[in-house]
Amino acid sequence: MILNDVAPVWIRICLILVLVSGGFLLSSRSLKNLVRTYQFQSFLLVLIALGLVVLEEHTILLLVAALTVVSKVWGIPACIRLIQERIHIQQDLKFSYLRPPGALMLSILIILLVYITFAQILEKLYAASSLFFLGSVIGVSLVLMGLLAVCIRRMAISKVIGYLSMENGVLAFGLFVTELPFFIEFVIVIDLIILVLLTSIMTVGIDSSIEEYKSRLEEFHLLSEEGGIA
Amino acid sequence: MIAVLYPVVAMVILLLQLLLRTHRSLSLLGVIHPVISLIITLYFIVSPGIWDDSPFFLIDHMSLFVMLTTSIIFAAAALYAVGYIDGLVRSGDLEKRSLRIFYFGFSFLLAATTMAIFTPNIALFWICAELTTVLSAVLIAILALRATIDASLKYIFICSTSMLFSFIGIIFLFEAVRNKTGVGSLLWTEIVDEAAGLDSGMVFIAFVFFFIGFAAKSGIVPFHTWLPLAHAKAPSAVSAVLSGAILNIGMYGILRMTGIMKETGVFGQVSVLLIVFAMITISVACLSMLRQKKLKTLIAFSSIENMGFILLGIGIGSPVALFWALFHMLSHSCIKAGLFFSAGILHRQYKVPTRTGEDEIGDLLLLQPFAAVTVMAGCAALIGMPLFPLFLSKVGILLAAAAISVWIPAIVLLLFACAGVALLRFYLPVMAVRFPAGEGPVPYTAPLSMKVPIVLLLLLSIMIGTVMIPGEEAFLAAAVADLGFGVQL
Amino acid sequence: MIGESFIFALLNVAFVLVISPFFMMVIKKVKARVQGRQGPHLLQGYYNLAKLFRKETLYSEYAGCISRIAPYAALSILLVAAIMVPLFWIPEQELVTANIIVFLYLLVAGRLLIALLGLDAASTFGGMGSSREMSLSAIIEPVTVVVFAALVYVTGSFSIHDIFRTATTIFPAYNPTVLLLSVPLFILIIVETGRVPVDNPETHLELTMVHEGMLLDTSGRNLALFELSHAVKQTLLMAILLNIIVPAGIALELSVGALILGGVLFLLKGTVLCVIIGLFESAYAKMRFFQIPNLFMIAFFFSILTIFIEVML
Amino acid sequence: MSEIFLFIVLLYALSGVIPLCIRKKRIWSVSSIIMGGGGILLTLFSLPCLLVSSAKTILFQGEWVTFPICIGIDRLSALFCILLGMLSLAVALYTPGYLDRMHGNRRRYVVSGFIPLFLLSMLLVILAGTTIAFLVFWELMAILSFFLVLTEFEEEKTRYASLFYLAMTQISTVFVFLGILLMCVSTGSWEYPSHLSGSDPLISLSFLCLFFGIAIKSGVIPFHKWLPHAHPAAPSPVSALMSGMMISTALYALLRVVTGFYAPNAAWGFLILAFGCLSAVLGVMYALKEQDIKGLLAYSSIDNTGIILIGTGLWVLFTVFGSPALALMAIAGAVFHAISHGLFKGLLFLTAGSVCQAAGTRNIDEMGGILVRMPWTGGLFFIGVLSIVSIPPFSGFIGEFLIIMSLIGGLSELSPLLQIVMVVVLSLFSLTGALTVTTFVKAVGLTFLALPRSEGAYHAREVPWPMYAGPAVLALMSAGLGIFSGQIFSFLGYPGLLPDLLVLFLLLLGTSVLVYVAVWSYASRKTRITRTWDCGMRAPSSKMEYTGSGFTEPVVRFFAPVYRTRICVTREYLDEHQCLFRTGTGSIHLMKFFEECLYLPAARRIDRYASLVAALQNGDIDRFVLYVFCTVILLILILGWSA
Repeated sequence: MILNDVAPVWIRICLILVLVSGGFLLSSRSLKNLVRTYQFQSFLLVLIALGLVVLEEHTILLLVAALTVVSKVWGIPACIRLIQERIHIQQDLKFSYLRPPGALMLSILIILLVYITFAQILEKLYAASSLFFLGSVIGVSLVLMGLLAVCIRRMAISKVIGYLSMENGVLAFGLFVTELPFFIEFVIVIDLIILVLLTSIMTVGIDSSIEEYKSRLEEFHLLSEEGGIA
Repeated sequence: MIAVLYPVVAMVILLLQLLLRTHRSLSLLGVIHPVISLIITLYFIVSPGIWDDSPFFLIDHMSLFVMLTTSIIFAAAALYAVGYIDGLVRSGDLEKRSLRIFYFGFSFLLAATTMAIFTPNIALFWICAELTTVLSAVLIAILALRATIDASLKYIFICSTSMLFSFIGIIFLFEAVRNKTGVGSLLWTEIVDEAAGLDSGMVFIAFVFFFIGFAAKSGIVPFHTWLPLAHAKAPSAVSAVLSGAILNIGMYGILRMTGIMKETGVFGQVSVLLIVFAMITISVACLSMLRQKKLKTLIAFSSIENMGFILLGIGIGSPVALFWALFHMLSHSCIKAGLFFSAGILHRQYKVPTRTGEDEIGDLLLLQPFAAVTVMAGCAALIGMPLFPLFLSKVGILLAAAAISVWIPAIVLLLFACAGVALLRFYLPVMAVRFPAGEGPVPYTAPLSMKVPIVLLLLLSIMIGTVMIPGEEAFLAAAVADLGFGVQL
Repeated sequence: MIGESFIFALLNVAFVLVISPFFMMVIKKVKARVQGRQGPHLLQGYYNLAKLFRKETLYSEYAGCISRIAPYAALSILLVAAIMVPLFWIPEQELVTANIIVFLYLLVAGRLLIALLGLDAASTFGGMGSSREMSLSAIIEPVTVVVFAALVYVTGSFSIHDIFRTATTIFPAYNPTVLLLSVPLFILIIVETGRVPVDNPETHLELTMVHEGMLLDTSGRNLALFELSHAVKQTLLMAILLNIIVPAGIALELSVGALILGGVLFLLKGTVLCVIIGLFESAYAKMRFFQIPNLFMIAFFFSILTIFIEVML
Repeated sequence: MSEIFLFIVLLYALSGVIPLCIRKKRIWSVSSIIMGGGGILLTLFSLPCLLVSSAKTILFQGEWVTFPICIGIDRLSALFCILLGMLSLAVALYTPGYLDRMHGNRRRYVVSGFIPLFLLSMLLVILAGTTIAFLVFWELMAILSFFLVLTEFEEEKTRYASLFYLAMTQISTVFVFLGILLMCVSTGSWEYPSHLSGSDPLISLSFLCLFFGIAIKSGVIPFHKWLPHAHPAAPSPVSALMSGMMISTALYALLRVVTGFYAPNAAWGFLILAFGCLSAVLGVMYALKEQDIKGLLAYSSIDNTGIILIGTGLWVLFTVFGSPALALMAIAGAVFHAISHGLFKGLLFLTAGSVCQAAGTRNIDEMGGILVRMPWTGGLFFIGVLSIVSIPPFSGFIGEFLIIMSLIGGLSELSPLLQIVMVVVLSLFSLTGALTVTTFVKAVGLTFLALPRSEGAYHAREVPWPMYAGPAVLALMSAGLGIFSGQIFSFLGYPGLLPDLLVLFLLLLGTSVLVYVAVWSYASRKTRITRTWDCGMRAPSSKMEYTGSGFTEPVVRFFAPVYRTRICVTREYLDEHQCLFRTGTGSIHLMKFFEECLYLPAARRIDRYASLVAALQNGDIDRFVLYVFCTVILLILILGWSA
């Protein structure tokens, strides 16, 4: 029974931590740390799922937690590490449009914006303290922060991590809609496929961000535009 | 249970494609699959009595209509691919081992598209739509050139990130339904039934988020950025499918969602939102067209323009406008696919890469009279000349728009004029370029299988542009009614 | 009635043909007198024509059929125009329409033929003449039309016959508009007949000639025809001015006495006008070609003024 | 009735399809015979409609996809149908010969196939009975003529012309389309409305849209600029059709719209009148300066459009201010002039086309002496000129005459303000007439008379007989229409509008004969052909003749404000300090005011916006994601704001 009282607090703490990890994803410059943060974020989602199991007794959430552990805490990070080793890059120092401090400020604004917006729309239906409301705010904020990461990070590999974190945001939101998770898992599987595809394409020769890779090719006169009418 | 044939056929074809080895058999399977789909679809269309027999499929006028468009385009593209891919392989552009990936991907793409159209579940629909992104990305990158991989990566990044928002939208919708009835639902039909009393705030959030993803899928500005790259870099058979079928999936999603919105209290806002996006899309696309130097990029921008126009029809939301929006969808697919096919022939003729990256077309009427004429006809069709169907939908949608505001048709027409000028401004100088004697490329003779689909599609579009096929009007009207937009025309 | 019209046409045309050379000579005589010369005999015009008709006709070897046709056509057009403008007798019925617009356009037709003739012989002077002639006519045309429009407006009729008939009923002194109209009409005569200050019919100087430039390559009977048509045109325009300002004496019905009276009076009036024209010519120097529009503007101003005055009164 | 009509349509369609499908040598002769037959049949078919009935006869009614299509003929459309029939006949006679001498193989089939289709589209525009049908055929007409202009696409000038044409056509379409949409919105049907009036702004707006759309198509200044580019660029039979028929079709549309669709409104009358005056005066002024003979004719079409517009505008004003007699006169003048302009402009373009083909140039300054070499063609051209400069018994005179009469008549019937307008219009109108004469003296004189000024002109030979038989039909029509105009008008039920020009014509003929006989019998018959006046030169050459620019120089000086010139100088120096002058060029260009100050700047501005917009697509994925990001944030803001 204590668990029942602890669980909401537990979930809240985890949600806040998810946001913090999102911020970290925006600002970290070491690729290794990025992957670790992502791992940590996914782990937090597992914890949230467990908390929800206690609270709402949906056993299917256990399945979700297990799948998350397998894919996100272990599988994908391992895969990314593999690629990282191949391309011999440890640091991601290049940003476009915004430097990390600015991005962090912006993400605070984003959270505020999402909070205010959702509060206005959802206040009639949910108490401000309801988990669904919190989940939606934090989930959408995380998605937006992930998008911001995709936008400002120039290396493709960091972009991928940004994308993955967006997905975590969707999952975080989805966890609170108790009947959905089964589909959410499907989503993950699909996006895993995308990821595999992405990485396999990228290993064709990518070792830096997409735009740079083009210019580098040009530098070595390797670029053979297929030209023609296209 | 005839609908089960779709997945069954797909399975069989996919399996066979894994097993069979020869190029010929692969391409044959590639043609058979869409043709069978087309036949099944036609069978469904003529026998409305059996629609309800298939429990796991959402079969109504709307989905059948989109499926019809899709299978026509796929069938034409598969036929075209027979000659086209063969040429690519012979010239060494496409590696032999990629062949299987191509055909497998192609059939799988059709299967995914079919499932997306017929699934009754929104989340499944979303997943299938995502699958089509992945599969078409594979097809875009099939030539394994840097530029194509680059384009395909951008496609995936933009589409997938945007599609995640759609999923948030779906979750909101689910929650909204649950809020009303206590039990959440993801079935299109059930949501439409429950739509009337849903909380307007929630529903609007759901719509906006849902729209983001599917707008990206159908190339609505500002989510369109992947489209000119992907469509231009892809092999022409794939470009045609992308423009003619995959973009429609995005529109299909928006259509169904707008149908749900019609029942709720927020349709006014939705309508404004859609019209604003449509106008932005048309403006950006038409103006961008003026500056394009490559044929396929130009055609790709024109796809954006037309998607914007369909969106305008949806945004207006009157039955007439929706009727013509659907009509526009079908006709645009046919014309655009034909145009990409013709561009493909030109591409095969003038594939010599140049340092400048500019097109180097010359002796057009001497070397490729067929392609030259069909490109011209396609351009005329895109400009919206009478006898071609786009003219009709232009009249229909703009008439509905004029009832809302005079400015909409005025601006749209001016922009269309820009687009028309852009097409010809590109094409006229190209027509007249002459190579110095003896320096021109070797004439490329397009095989019959590449020419037939072009002619067929052009004929088809002229047919739907000049006569109402018996039952067509009623069918389209019923499709509009399926969406929840009343029946009066 | 038709018979009467025929008689009128024959009489009028014959009269015009007969008196036109005379008027030309009167002007020449006046100018010569003013310059202190004796001047030609008053019948010299007839002698000239007779001489020219007897002479051999030369055609340029480059000239085409225009040179052959134009002289006859020009004269016939003016003769038809002459049927429209009654000099001394206004018949009951018009044989051919006397519409003032038709009359104007007939004059244009004559001008077109002469201008083409100037170009036909492939000589530089011809081209120059026709270029100048057409340019001048381009800017005088609005003036002409507005003058005649004012005339129509004042008299309320399009037919020249009716205009004249109305003119007999109003006494010009009481009608300032008619007097005002006489100024532009007079300028019109000056311009249309190529008089100083617009053109100088006496000289064949490259710098000044307009009308003569076009006729430089014609000779013999062709030249005679052109001289005659030029004279006829002048007489017709003079008749319009005269019969509006001083309509006195013009016969309104067919009787020998009235006709004779009308003819004699017209001869007198015409002579006086010719004297005035001669004096006017002598008083002015030839204008620079590009200054001529100023003169036209005066005419334009007066004709528009006429209309406005008529509106206001 | 409708069977005959369908048969005519079939004939036209057949003659269009035959050369497109069958690639046999000289197949265009067959196609032309069918087309000529169609033309004759069409004329015979429309004649009873013109003479007998004034009510509308429905020829065909049906649905095209979901839109109602109705085809019907009434008096106004019958009139234009006859014009179309006659032009078809003339062009059918003319085209095979022209195509035989044209270079390029495939395009000849295309041209001969598209001409009947183009004619058919115009026929259907004229007969259309619903706005949507009108729009459809209007568009078809535009696209077909575009392809015909494009015939000689290898030439830079032609491509420029056709692109210009396409752009203007598109804009015209925008307006017509919009006008028809608005009309449909305000009346709720696709039927031709009748005498719409009311304070609904939609109605005024739809009128303005239709007016501007049609004005662009008929070459009204300042929307004219495509016309002098496109008309000369097309092959001559096509130019003849474009200038003779397409403009007439547009004017038919204008007449239909102004007189039928809307109740007259004074403001619109002034608008039409203003555009008419502008077009008439500037059109002829540009024509005067043009050195390309087909360009000159094209500009003169603009001028004639202006005249017809003036007539139409006057009709509106007179109707509004209550002078029905004058209104009738003005509109009769406008309609008659539209028809006769179609005839004589077709004639002029066809004959000019023969000349251009024979001399191998379109530049007036390189021609000369053509009349001796091509007497038939030259003679027919001369008849066309007599008509266009409105010499009395010819048809061009009638329209101008009626309009001038109504203008002068208006002086005495209207209020002072309107009188001032009338005076201004009258003087501009007569200026136009006079300048037209000057223009065509230049065109005839420098092209046909005197010595040839180039090798091509020297070797020009008369064309085969069908190529002047075609124009001869038009010449006959054009003269006959004028001579019998009084009778025609009274037959149509408007007696007394016109003086009897038949008498005038007979008198002219009689007098000429009399004068000739008199001179022949009494004067000396001695004639010598010699060198008349050679300025002391031994061998006067064609270089001494007046050139086109020399001929028009005085007018250019008189109207200096209209003809703005620009002096271009280039210098080359031997050293880099630019001290030692090596060579250079100097040239004076006539400024193309509308092109340089209106169209090109506008196009450049659009292009600039376009490149700004196109720069959005810069290929950088970060930027692309940024768009998505910003849009999402924006949408969330909107969500919050709208809640």
